[in-house]
Amino acid sequence: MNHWAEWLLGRLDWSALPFWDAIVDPTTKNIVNAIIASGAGAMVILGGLIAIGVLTWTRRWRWLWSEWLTSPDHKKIGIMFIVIALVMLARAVIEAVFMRLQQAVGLGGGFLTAEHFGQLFTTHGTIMVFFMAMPFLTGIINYVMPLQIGTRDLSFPVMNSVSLGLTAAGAALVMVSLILAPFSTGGWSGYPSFTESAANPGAGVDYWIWAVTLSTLSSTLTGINFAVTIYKKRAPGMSWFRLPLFTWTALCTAILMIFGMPPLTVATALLALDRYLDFHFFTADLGGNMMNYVNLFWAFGHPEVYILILPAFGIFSEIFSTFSGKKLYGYGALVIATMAIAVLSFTVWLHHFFTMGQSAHINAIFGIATMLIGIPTGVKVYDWMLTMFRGRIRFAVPMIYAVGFIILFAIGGLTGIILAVPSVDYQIHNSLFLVAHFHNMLIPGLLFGMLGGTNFWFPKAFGFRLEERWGRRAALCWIVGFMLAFFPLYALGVLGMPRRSAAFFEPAYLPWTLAAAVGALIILLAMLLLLIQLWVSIRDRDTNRVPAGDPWDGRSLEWSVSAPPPEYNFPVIPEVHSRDAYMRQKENGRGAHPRPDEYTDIVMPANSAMGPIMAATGFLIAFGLTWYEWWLVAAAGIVSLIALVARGYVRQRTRTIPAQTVRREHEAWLERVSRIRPVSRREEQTPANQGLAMSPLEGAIQ
Amino acid sequence: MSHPPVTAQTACRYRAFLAGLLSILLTGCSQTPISFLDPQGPVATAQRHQFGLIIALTSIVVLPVLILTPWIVIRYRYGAQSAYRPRWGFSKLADIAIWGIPFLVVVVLATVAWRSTLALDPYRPIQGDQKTEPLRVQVVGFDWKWLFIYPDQGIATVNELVVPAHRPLALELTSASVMQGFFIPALGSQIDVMNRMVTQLHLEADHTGEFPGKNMQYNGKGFSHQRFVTRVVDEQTFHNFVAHTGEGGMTLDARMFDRLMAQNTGKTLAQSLARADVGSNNDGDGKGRGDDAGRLRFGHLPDDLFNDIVGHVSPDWASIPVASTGKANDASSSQEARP
Amino acid sequence: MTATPSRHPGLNLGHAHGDAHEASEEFVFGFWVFMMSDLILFGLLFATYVTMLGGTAGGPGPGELFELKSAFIETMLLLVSSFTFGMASLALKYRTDRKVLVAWLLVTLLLGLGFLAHELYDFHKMFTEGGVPSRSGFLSAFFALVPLHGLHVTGACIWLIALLGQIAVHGLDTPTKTGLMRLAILWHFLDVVWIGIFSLVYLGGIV
Amino acid sequence: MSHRQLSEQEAQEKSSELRTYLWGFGLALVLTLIPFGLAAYTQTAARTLYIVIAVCAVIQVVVHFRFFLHITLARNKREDLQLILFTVLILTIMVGGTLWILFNLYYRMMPAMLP
Ligand code: HEA
Ligand code: HEA
Ligand code: CUA
Ligand SMILES: [Cu+2]
Repeated sequence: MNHWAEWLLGRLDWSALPFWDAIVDPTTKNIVNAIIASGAGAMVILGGLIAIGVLTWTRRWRWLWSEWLTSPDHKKIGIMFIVIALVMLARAVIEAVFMRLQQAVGLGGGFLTAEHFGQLFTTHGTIMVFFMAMPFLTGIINYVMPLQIGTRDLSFPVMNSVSLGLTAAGAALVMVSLILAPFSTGGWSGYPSFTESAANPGAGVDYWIWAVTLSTLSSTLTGINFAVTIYKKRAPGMSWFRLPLFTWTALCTAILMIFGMPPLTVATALLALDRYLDFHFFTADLGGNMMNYVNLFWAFGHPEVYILILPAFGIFSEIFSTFSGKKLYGYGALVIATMAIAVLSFTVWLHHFFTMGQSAHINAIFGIATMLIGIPTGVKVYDWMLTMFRGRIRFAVPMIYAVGFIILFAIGGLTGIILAVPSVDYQIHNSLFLVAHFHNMLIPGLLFGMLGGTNFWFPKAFGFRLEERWGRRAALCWIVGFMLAFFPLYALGVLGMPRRSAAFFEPAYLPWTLAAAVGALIILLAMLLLLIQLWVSIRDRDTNRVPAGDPWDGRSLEWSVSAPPPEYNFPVIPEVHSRDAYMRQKENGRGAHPRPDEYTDIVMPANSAMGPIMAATGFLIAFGLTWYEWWLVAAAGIVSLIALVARGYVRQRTRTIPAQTVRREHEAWLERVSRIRPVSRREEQTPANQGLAMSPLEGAIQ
Repeated sequence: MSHPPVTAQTACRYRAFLAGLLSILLTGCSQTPISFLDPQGPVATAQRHQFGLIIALTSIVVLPVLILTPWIVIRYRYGAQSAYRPRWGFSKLADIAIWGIPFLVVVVLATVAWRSTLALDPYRPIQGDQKTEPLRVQVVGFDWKWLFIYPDQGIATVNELVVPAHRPLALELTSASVMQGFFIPALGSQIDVMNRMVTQLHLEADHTGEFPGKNMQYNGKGFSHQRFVTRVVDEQTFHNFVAHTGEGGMTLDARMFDRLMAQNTGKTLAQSLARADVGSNNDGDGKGRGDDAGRLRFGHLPDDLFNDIVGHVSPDWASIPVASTGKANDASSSQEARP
Repeated sequence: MTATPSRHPGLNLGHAHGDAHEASEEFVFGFWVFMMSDLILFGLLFATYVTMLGGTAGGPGPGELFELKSAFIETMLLLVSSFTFGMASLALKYRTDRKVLVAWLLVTLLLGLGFLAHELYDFHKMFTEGGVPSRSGFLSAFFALVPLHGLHVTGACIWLIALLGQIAVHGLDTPTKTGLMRLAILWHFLDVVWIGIFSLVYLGGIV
Repeated sequence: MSHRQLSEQEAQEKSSELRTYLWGFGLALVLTLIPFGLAAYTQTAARTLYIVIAVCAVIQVVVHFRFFLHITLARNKREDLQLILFTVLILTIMVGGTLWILFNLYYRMMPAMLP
C-alpha cells in the first residue's frame, strides 16, 4: 500500500501543502504566512474552477478547442500569449506588493518568514521575466509582425502553437507550486551551490528548473519562427530597408532568442544533472565549481534583458512617429543602432559578476564594452526626440507612456552606466541600487512599451478603441507610482542595503522603505485604473468602434486592413513601394483602400492539436520530474514522442478559402468603409473616429 | 597611492558638492557610517569620488534628454503653432552630434573606468605608510555568520572584525557553505566568497569607530541576519584585544567547529552556547549595535584552520595547545577588555 | 553559372521537384537556424568540458579512460554514414524510384545504429573502470558532452525510421522530401560536431 | 524505370554532385587519418600534435560544410553563409570569453583547477 503510494506520488506528501508549516510549528508568524500562502493557493484553485464553470455553463468547450487552442492563426496565438502574460502578471504584482510591504515593516523582522520572502522574490522575478515579459512581447510580435510585413501567417504556424503550449505548461507549473509548495528560494538567477541538492534538497529548485526550461524551449522555437518569417515571408517589394522599425526590433529580438537561450538551457540542464544524477558541475566537492554556472547564466541573462527591451523600442518607434504625425527621424541610424545593441549584448555578460574576483583587466574590458551600448541606445533616444521635434504631438495614451518612458529610461540608463564601472559596482552590486536600476529599465522600458503597444494596437485586434480618460489616469499613476516606488531604492542601495533582504536593522533605511511602499500602492492603484479602463472600454465598445481599421492615421501595413483583420489578413498580398508603406498609399492617388483587380484562393494552415498535446505532456513531464514520479515522466514522454512521429504522417495540413468568399467579405467591408466619414486628428478621440483618417496632411494640421 | 587619478578640477568640485549633498540627505539621521558616502577608508573615499564623477560625466548626455524632452513635447504639441515638417527625417549635423557626443563621453568614461578599476582591484595591496606590515585576516563565511581568523596572532572571532586604524588590511576569504558576498560599505569594496576557493580583498580604515559589515549574496533563511561589526581601534587597543582574546577566548575545537558548520545565525549560536553552558564571551552589553550580534572570541584554534576549510580537510585538532582546552570554554568574558 | 539557382541555402532539391523545392525553402532555412542554435549549445558544452579538465578530483583522467581505437572506429562509422546519406540525397534528387533511395537510407541507419551501439559499449567499459559521472567534475563534463551527441544521433535515427515509414505510406510527396532534406542537414551536422569531439576529447585527451 | 529522364544539364549536374561527395569523403578521411595516425602510432611532440589536430579539425569542418552541406560562396543566396559566420562570431565570443574568464578565475582563486 505504502509502497504503491510512493511509486505513484514520488516524494509528494502532506508537507507539500502550503499550510503544513503552521500545523507542525504553529508560531504566529508561521500561521500568518500559512494564511497568505493558502489564500494564494485557494485563488489559483478558485480561478481554475471559475474558468471551468463558465466554460461549461456557456457550453464553450468545443469553441475553445477549435477556435482557440488548436488554432494556428498567429493573431489568436498572439492574443493567447498575452492572456498568459496577464494572468501571470496578476500574481507577480501581488507578490511585488507583498515584498514592498514586508520591507516597509522589515526593520528587525516584518510579518513574512524568511523562507516565504525567498519564494516571493524568486517567483516574482521568474514570472516577470519568463512568464510575463516573454509571453507579452512574444504575443505582440506574433500579432503585429506578420501584418506589418504583409503576410498571412508565420513560417511555421503549428510550431508557433507548440511554443505557446510550452510557455503555458511552464506557467502552469509555477502556478501549481502555489498549491503543492514550495517554490525555489534561489532567486531568478538560481545560483548554485545554494540550488544544489546538498543545500536545497526539496522540490522547489526542481520546479524552477523545469519551468524555466519549458520557457526557454518555447522561446528558442519562437525565435526561429520569427526570424524565418521575417527572412522569407515579406510582401513583394518589402526590402530590408523598408521594414517598419518594430519588425526590425522583432528580428533582432528573434536573433537574440536563437543565440541567447542556449546558455540558459545548458546551465539549467547541467544543474539538473547535478541534482538528479549526482553529477558534479557546480558542487563544491569532486572538482565542480559554481563559477561555471554564473558565467553561463549571464551569457544568457544579459542578452535576455535586451530581448525584453528591444520590442519595446520598436513599439515606441511606431508610437513616436505616428502620434507626432511625422516620419521617423533617422530610420537608418535606428536600424544600425538596433543591430549594434543586439550584437554588443553578447559581449558584456561579465558585468553581472564584477565582484567574483577575476582580474581588474577583465573587469575593466567588460565594463567598457557595457558602456559602449550606451552609444547606440543614446542614438535611439535622441532619434525619438528628433522625431517629435517639428511634429504635431498628440497626447493619446500610448504617447503618454512613450514620453514617460523616454525620460525615466534615460535615468535608468544613467544608473546602468554607474553599475558598469567595476570599481563603483564593488560598492553597489547586489544592493537595492541594482534592483532600482533594473526596475527602472523594465517598468518604464518594457512594461510601458507593452502597455503603450496594447493601447496602440488594441483597436486593431478587437475593433474598438480603449477608453481615453481612464487610460490617461492609469498612465499618470504608473509614472508617479513608479518613481515613488523605485527611486527610494537607489538611496537604499547606496546606503548598502542588500537585495533579497527579508529584514534589516538600520533605522536609516526606514523612511525610504516606507516611501517605496506608498509607491507600490500607487502602482497597484494604476493597475486598478487599467482594469477600469478595460471595463469601461468594453462597456462602451459600440461607440468606439473603428471598423475601417486606421484610428491613428497609421503608417505601416497593419493599418490598411479591417479591424479586426480577417483571418487571412490580406485579401490580396500588397505590393510595397517604399518605407511607411501604408502612409505612402494614402498619400498617393489610388486611395487608402484600392479595390483589388482579382481575388485568388487562399491557402491557410489547418488546425492542429500539437500545441495542446505538447502543453499537456510538457507539463506532466516537468511535474513528474519535480516530484520524482517517474512513471508519469515515462508515460508523458512516450505520448509526446508518438505525437511528434505521428504528426509526420498527417497530410491534411492546409485549408483553402475560395476566392469567392474572400471577394464577398472584402467587398462588403469596402462598401462599409465607403460610408464612413474620414476624420481629422482633432476628432481622434471622439466617436466620430471610425478608423478612417483624413488625407494625411489635411488631417494632421489643424 | 590608493586614490585614483583625479581628472578635471570642475568635475571634482561638482562631485564634492554632490556627494556632500547626498551624504547629508541619505545618512543624516544615522550616526554610524553605514555607507561609502560617509567613507572611512581610502577605498571607499575613492569610490565616492568615482561615483560622483561618473554621474557628472554621464549627465552631459542624459540631462539634455531630461530637459529637452518636456520642451519639445510642449512646444510641438498638437494645437501649438510651431513649425510642422512631417517629411523631415534626417539631418547630417544632428546625426554627427548624437553619435559623436555620446561616443566622446564614453571614451572619457572608459578611461576613468579603466584607471579606477585597476587602482581599486581588490587583490591589489594597499600601500599604507611603508613601515606598517598589513594585518592579515582570514575570513570564512558560514551559514549565517562570519569567522575571522588572525593567523599571525593565533586568535579568531565570530561576527566581529577588530582591526587597527591606519594599517592596511589583507583579507583572504573563503566560504564553508554556499557563495556569499563579504562587504563593509564604509571601508570599501565587496568581494564574493566561495567554497574551496580563496579570494582576496585589501582595505584600510582611516578612522576609529564601528562600521557594519554584511553578506550581499542571498544564502537562505538567515541571510539578513548574517551581519558583523567592524571595530576599528587604535594600535594599543588592538594589542589589548589580541592579548585578552589569546588568554581568555574560547577554544575552537571539533565540537565548536560543528556548531559553526551548522545552520544558525551568530545570535542563535551564542544563545545555544549559553544554554549548553559552554559559556559565551559575548560582550557584556550583548547588544552591539542595537541587536544581538552574536559575537564570539576564540583564543585557541587549530593551526592552518583556514586552509583546511578551503581544502575540505579535517582540521588538525591535535595542534590546539592541550593545556588550555579544558578550561577555556567556560572562561567567561568578564575579563575581556572592551576598547 | 550555377546550373540550377538554388532557392535556399545549402542542400537543394532542384527545380524538377516543383512544389517540394518551393516548400523546402522555408523548412530548410528554418532548420539551419535551429542547427545553429544547437551548435551554440554544443559550443558551450565544449567550453565547459575544457574548463572542467582540471576537475578530475583524483579520479581517472582522459589518459586512463579513453580508447583511441574505439573512438576512431566510431568516427569512421559516422563519416561513412555521412557519405551514404549524401548518396541518398543524390538518389532523392535525381531518381524517381524509391529503391535506391531507401537502400541508401537503410545503410545509413545501420551505420548510425552501429555507432550508437559502439558508443554504448564504450561507456559501459568506462563505467566498469570507475569512469562514472558522479566520480568527478571532469567525468561529469564528459558525460554531458558526448552522450548529448549520442542522444542527437538517437533522435536522428528515430526520425529516419519515421521517414522511412512515411515513404512507405505516402510515397515521396512534398512532406517526406522536405523531411529528408532536413534530416540530411542534421546528419551531416552531427558528423561535424563529432569531429570536434574526436579531436578535442579523444585525440586531445590522449596526447 | 529507374532513372528519371534527366536532361543533359541535369545529368552533368548529377555527376558533378557525385564528385563533390566523393571528394568530401576522401578529404575527410585523410584529415581524420593524419591526426589519428600521428597520435596513435608516433611519438610526435605534444605541442606539434595539438596544432596538427586543431588544424585538421578546422579544415575538416570546412570540408563537411563545403562538400556535404553544399555551403558555398556563391552570390545568389547567402543567408546560409551569413548565418553560419554570425554563429561562428557568437561562438567565438561566448566560448572564448568563457575560457578566458574561467581560467583567470581559477588562476586567481583555485589554482588546483588549472590543468
Ligand atoms: C519584467 C520584469 C519585472 C517587473 C515588471 C517588476 C515589477 C515590480 N517589481 Fe520586480 N523584480 C524583477 C522583475 C520585475 N519586477 C526581477 C527579475 C527581480 C529579481 C528577483 C530576484 O531577486 O531573483 C525583481 C525583484 C523585485 C523585488 C525584490 C527586491 C529585493 O531583492 O529585495 C521587489 C521588492 O519590492 C520588486 C518589486 C516590484 C514592484 C513593486 C513591481 C511593480 O512595478 C509591479 C507592478 C506591475 C503591475 C501593476 C502590472 C501592470 C499591469 C499590466 C501591464 C497589465 C495591464 C494590461 C492591460 C490592461 C492590457 N521586484
Ligand atoms: C530591460 C532591461 C535592461 C536594460 C535595457 C538594461 C540596460 C543596461 N544595464 Fe542593466 N540590468 C537589468 C536589466 C536591464 N539593463 C537587470 C534585470 C539586471 C539585474 C539582474 C539581476 O542581477 O537580477 C541588470 C543589471 C545590470 C548590471 C549588473 C550590476 C550588478 O549586478 O552589480 C549592470 C552593470 O554594468 C547593468 C548595466 C546596464 C547598462 C549599462 C545598460 C545600458 O543598456 C543602458 C543604456 C541606456 C542609456 C545609457 C540611456 C540612454 C542614453 C542616453 C540618454 C545618451 C547616451 C549615454 C551615454 C553615452 C552614457 N545592468
Ligand atoms: Cu566562484 Cu571562485
Ligand atoms: Cu547585463
